Amino acid sequence: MTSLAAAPPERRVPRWLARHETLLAAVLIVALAILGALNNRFLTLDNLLNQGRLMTEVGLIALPMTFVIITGGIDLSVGSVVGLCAIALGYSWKNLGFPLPAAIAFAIALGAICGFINGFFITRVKVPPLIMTIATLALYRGFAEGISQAHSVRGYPEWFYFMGQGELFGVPTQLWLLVAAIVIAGVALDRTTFGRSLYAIGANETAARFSGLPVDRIKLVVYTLSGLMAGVSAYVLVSRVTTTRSDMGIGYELDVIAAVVLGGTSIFGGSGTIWGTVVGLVMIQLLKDGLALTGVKGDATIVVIGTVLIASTLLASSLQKRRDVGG
Amino acid sequence: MSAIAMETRAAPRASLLRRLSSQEVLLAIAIVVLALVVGAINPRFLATRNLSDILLGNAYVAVAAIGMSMVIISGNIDISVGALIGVLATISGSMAVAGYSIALAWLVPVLVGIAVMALQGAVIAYLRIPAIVVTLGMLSILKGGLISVTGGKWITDLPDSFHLADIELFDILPMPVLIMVGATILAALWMRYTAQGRAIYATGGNPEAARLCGISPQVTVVMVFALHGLFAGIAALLFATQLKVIQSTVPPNLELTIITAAVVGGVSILGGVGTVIGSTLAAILIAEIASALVFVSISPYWIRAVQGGLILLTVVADIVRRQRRVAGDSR
Amino acid sequence: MMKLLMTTVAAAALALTFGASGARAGDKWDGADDLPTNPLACDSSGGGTVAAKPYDGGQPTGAPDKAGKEITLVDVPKLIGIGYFNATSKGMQDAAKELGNVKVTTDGPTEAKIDEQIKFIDNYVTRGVDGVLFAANDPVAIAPVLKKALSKGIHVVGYDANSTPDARQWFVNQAEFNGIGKALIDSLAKEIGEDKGFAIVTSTFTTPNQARWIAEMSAYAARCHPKLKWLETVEAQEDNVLSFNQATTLINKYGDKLAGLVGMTSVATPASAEAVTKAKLCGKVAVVGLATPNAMKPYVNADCVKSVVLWNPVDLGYAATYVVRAVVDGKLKPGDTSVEAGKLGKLTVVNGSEILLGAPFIFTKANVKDFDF
Amino acid sequence: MNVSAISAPPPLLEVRGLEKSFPGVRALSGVSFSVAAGEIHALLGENGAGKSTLIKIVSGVFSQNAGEILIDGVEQNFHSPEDARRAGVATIYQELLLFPELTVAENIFMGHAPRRLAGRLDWREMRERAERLLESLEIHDLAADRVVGALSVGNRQRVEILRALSYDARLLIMDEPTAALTEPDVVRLFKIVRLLKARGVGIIYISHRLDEIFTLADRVTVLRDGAYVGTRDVARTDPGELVQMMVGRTIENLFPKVEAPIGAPVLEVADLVRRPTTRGVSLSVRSGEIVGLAGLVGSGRSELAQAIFGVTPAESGAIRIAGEPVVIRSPGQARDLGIAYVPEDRGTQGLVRPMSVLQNFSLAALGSLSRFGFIDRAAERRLAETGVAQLSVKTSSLEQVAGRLSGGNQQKIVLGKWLANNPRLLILDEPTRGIDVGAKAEIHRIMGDLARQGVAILLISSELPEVLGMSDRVLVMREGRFVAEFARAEATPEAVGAAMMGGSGTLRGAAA
Repeated sequence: MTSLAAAPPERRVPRWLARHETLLAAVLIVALAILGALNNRFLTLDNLLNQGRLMTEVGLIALPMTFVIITGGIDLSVGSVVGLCAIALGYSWKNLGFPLPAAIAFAIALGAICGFINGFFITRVKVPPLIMTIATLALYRGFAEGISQAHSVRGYPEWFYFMGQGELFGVPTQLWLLVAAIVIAGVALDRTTFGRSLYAIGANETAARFSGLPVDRIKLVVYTLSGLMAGVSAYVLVSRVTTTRSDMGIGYELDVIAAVVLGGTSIFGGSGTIWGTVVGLVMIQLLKDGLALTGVKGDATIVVIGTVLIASTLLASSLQKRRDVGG
Repeated sequence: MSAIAMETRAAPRASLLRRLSSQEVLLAIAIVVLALVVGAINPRFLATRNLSDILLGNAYVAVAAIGMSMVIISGNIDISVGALIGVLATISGSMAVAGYSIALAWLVPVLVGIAVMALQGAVIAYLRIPAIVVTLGMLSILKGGLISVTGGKWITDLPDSFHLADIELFDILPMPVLIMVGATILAALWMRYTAQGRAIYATGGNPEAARLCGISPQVTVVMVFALHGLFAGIAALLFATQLKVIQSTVPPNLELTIITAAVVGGVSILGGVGTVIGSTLAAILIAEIASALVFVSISPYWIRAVQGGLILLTVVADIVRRQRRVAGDSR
Repeated sequence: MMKLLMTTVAAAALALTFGASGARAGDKWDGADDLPTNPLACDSSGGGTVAAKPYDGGQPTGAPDKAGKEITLVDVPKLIGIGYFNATSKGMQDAAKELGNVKVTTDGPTEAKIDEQIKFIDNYVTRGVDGVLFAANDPVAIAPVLKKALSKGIHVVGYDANSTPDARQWFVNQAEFNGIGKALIDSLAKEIGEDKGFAIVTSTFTTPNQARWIAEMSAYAARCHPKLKWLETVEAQEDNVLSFNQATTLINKYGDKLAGLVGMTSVATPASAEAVTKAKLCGKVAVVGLATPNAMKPYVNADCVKSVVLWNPVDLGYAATYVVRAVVDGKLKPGDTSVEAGKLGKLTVVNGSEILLGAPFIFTKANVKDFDF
Repeated sequence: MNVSAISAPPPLLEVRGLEKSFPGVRALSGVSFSVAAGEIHALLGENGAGKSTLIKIVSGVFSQNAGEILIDGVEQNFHSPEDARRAGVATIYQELLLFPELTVAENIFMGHAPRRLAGRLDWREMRERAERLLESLEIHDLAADRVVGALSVGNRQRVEILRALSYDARLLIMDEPTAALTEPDVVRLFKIVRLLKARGVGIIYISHRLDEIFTLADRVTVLRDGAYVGTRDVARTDPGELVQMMVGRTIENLFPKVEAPIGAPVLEVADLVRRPTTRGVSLSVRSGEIVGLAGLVGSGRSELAQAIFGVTPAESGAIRIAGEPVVIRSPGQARDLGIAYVPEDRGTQGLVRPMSVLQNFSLAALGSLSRFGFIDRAAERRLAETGVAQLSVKTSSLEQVAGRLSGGNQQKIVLGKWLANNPRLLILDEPTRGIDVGAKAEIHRIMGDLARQGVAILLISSELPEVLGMSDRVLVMREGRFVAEFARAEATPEAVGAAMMGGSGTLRGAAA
């Protein structure tokens, strides 16, 4: 006797998860092969690295979002946090006269604060994550637009662009950052008490609490992380596009969640892996790119992404129903 | 907040009045107070024309918020509604231009709206895919689909008879406003006085109990989404017939405004409470704020921040209220 | 619990106070940029001429010689799905048809978002095209990706909204900013008289073109119509309904103090006209502005709007395509002073690397029906 | 109507040889009894005796595997609660199923409201009928249009009863209706029940409180371990006999008590308060000692345990661990103090069902298993392996999903999870509820071993024989307070039972 989406059905089991990811990876490879065959410029190192550059901002946020969703929560405010942090970076530098490094630090810190505020209301006041972050989705974007009055900030010194446009050992700088973040997040989720606690909380919060896990503190950390990474992402983004605008990051939340869910993380919480998220992330990015290169227009690409999202979730839940002995 | 707290204690006569006692009254007060304050700064704000314009320009938000309230009351969420309204508006406009009878151009989008939403409802209810995922996917499908089909071509030369908004009563009450008021009252009565209406509350509040009462949560959810589609369709008409041009793109952030209206209207995010009257009042308040910002020469860029603050405020208030009530029960 | 309420209240309050502080200030018209202005003379005789500048555009490295050969171009406008850019891409198709050896596809973001636009261009650079046509959402932000295109031997030509000059080869300028400024202010003054008040509805304060035009308008007004009273500029993105609501609010706010509305975008102008119509103020509140004829026909025919200022965006796209062709064929080289552009004849090169489409065009009831875009 | 109708009319409800089993568990076997119109028939039995299953079948929530249900001698087969309702069977469950946001009238008629055309509710009609119902039960202090959310538990229950009657129920099933009621509410309830009886409504009345049964019921049927034990006329029986029937087998031989050296106090609690469930409780548990905590469901035993464990920190009162005064604000803190709590509800509080056996074992010991936050996987595996061996958990592998194991093995894992921390104090809350006899015995054996190792154990159980069999001392709790304490020697079922049921006389007097 479950009560609709409200009460999650049996959750996925790790064994199955592994299979979901391999399945996804397989699909990905096939897709790549086809797209590669259709356009010879698609599977070039140059292009792939470049795609890596382009997907970094979303990727950095997708990692903590995986944590958030594994705990059974959600964070829709990330896109707005990116916007707010971008503005914070530009304004603290241009208008408040911060030295640029300080401005960067400030922006990232502000991101963490934004996330903390989400976490605080979610854990202490028990505001459902969905609504809380919808509220801050509007609130943070509003601050970004209001403070900046939609004025852009430009004319950063050359060194600032290294992160967004430079290369390190022939690989886009930010890609190193992303890879490092992926490794850290992956290890944290798979090997540490923290990671284990996330699964426990998502799968059965009461049991986690009864087992002496600091549930609320962990959640607070997770949402703060989400904001923090959004701040980092904002820095990378500003550095890549050389200018700060209040409309930065609009719609990121959807890309991020799409990547995470596509990566096999159960939106009900309790299951998911960083590796899955990465596959999902790459899949979406390369799907977009590959389709574009093979002459599919941007708008049509959006449709494909949406369909893939629903389809994969359907597939996931049907597989899951088959694997789980009922109720 | 004391007003809110009181509502839980006092349990006067069961009538729409009692339902109105909390959020709705607060909102009504807020609307009046804001009007007076801004009016004091700039008397023109209180001109009937301005007030009715505020309603006119945003009636479609209020209408869409009615459906959204039902969705949230039933314990779900929908973020695809903004895109859907864009699509339906385009359908309606293209049909009108293509020379179909106006009645048809008004009817078809509504039907399509119902179909699309009912479909989503079915996926959510029977396949157990969370609403957020389904509607998120649908959002991008509709958004991308719309542009790839229309190429974003503007729809112009709409027949004059197509424009609901031009019809005015007593030369001051435009049709959209009447529709908004009508829809709100009907919806409120329906939710209050019909079995299906109550079933929505039941499903949102206590699905298990609803089942034991012979109410199928699944069916209810599908019904709710179908209705949501109906209102989205009507909203799309108001949206489409407002200007002589239809942009045939997805109106930016519309879903956010609609959800805000619903939540601020006192629809409990925990499901199971709320009235559509509240959401309509909230929609009006939000529109009023937007207009007020111009009247007091504040950049409209702050409207989003104000929206967010409003949601947060209401949600926290709602939770406080519930905690009070729980406390009340255990005596 | 109460404390939390307070914090939330505070948040909202904060927003408003910020807003108050973010409120308008200064004597310059809102939405005008700070660049130097160059108003034309009040009479129609040219006036404010620009000192000839040396070529300041960039050059593609190792572009294959495709003179006379088939080339494929991609056009990435600010956003797709608004009348204006539909018109420009129509012009490109026309030109492509005429030339026969050019293929153009238009693709771009659905909202005017610079980082989206960059991704689009980036993809096409990788995909490999012979030329990129663009209308920049942000002149600075777009520069790196354009330079990348140049470095890959791709020809880059801008239209409608420029980038930093060295990031593209040529820019097709639909009309000199001061020309637009003059045209708008003149027709406004003609309709509402010399000493009335008016307000401006623009997209955002930072959209480069609009900012330039507003600056030139204020400069020209100061010189030639000093008594015109500018009341306020409001932002309305490229959003129909928001524009309509903003215009309506302005009408209600100023009442008869407001004699004219100037729409700075092809979205704002029709919406403003609609607002005036709804308010039953046709003839009392004049609407002038930039817009596409189709969107304006109902209002022009209803005599609610007398004149609509616009270069012909179809021609703009048309010219841009011809320019790329000319560049590829080597018919347009740095230092040249003019270029052949099919039915548009000779277009002149102005300040360094810009090609001028010509004087802005004014649609009236008489000729509006002859246009369909 | 079957022709073989005898002179006497068939009973209102007759149940013949009902069988029901769930995966792994045999819930009911061969249960037969009958209820006549106007009879109050009590169902008695320990937790897990099968009462709830039985009524869920009679009210159409479950369907039986075998056996038949007859109403007025006509065989029925219910597929849904509605079916049963149409046959005149209405049930009031322990957890009240009401819609807090709706009014009394709306709740009463939810699902079968009087309608006009087009599904429009006949509002006035509904209100009037609700008022008539209230009238008929002589309830004058409850308005039909109050919001249920704002009502007291007692009043909510009356709304449930009204709802049942609104179906013109002829057979009313009440599952522990008084569990959560205050005495005045109980008195009101009894009045209503008698009114219904007088109207010829048949009532199945489930309760743990013998005194209520003797106050109210005409006949009583006792179940044990899902089997029918017997039916008695209340007039011709006494508490002793009923307790015997409930408890069945003699206690000693099933619960071999291991004697362990009893040492210094590990836990000392001085008038602990956590309203409304814990109202000033003092106790002490010494190392090696097993203290049994007896009491009815809702008497506040689990709440006391959770207050000690820091889930719902106490409002006032003192706790000492091994003599040290401590303030426990969170389970984590309790764990670090060497307290372990095996909760009452395995499914939602104990086990993380989707996680593997391995991960469940290590959940409470992660801190000690990790260096700089990194889990030492080898150590984790060792821990789980020893646990599985020690508790002889039957699982295919350590990667097996815990949720798939049998109840007994699940319970062992929850227990093992805590033993991994070598606790000083072990609080067991219904450790053997709903698990098979074998596992039960093993858990009891483990308790013995732990006691011998000097662990202090606080045992909460609704199963009297278990409490009596395992404990050195028995504390009896009622309404958030300790009402009696027995040394092992004096703790007889009757004495403890009486103390649990308590309030003897007062109710009867009030209700008579």
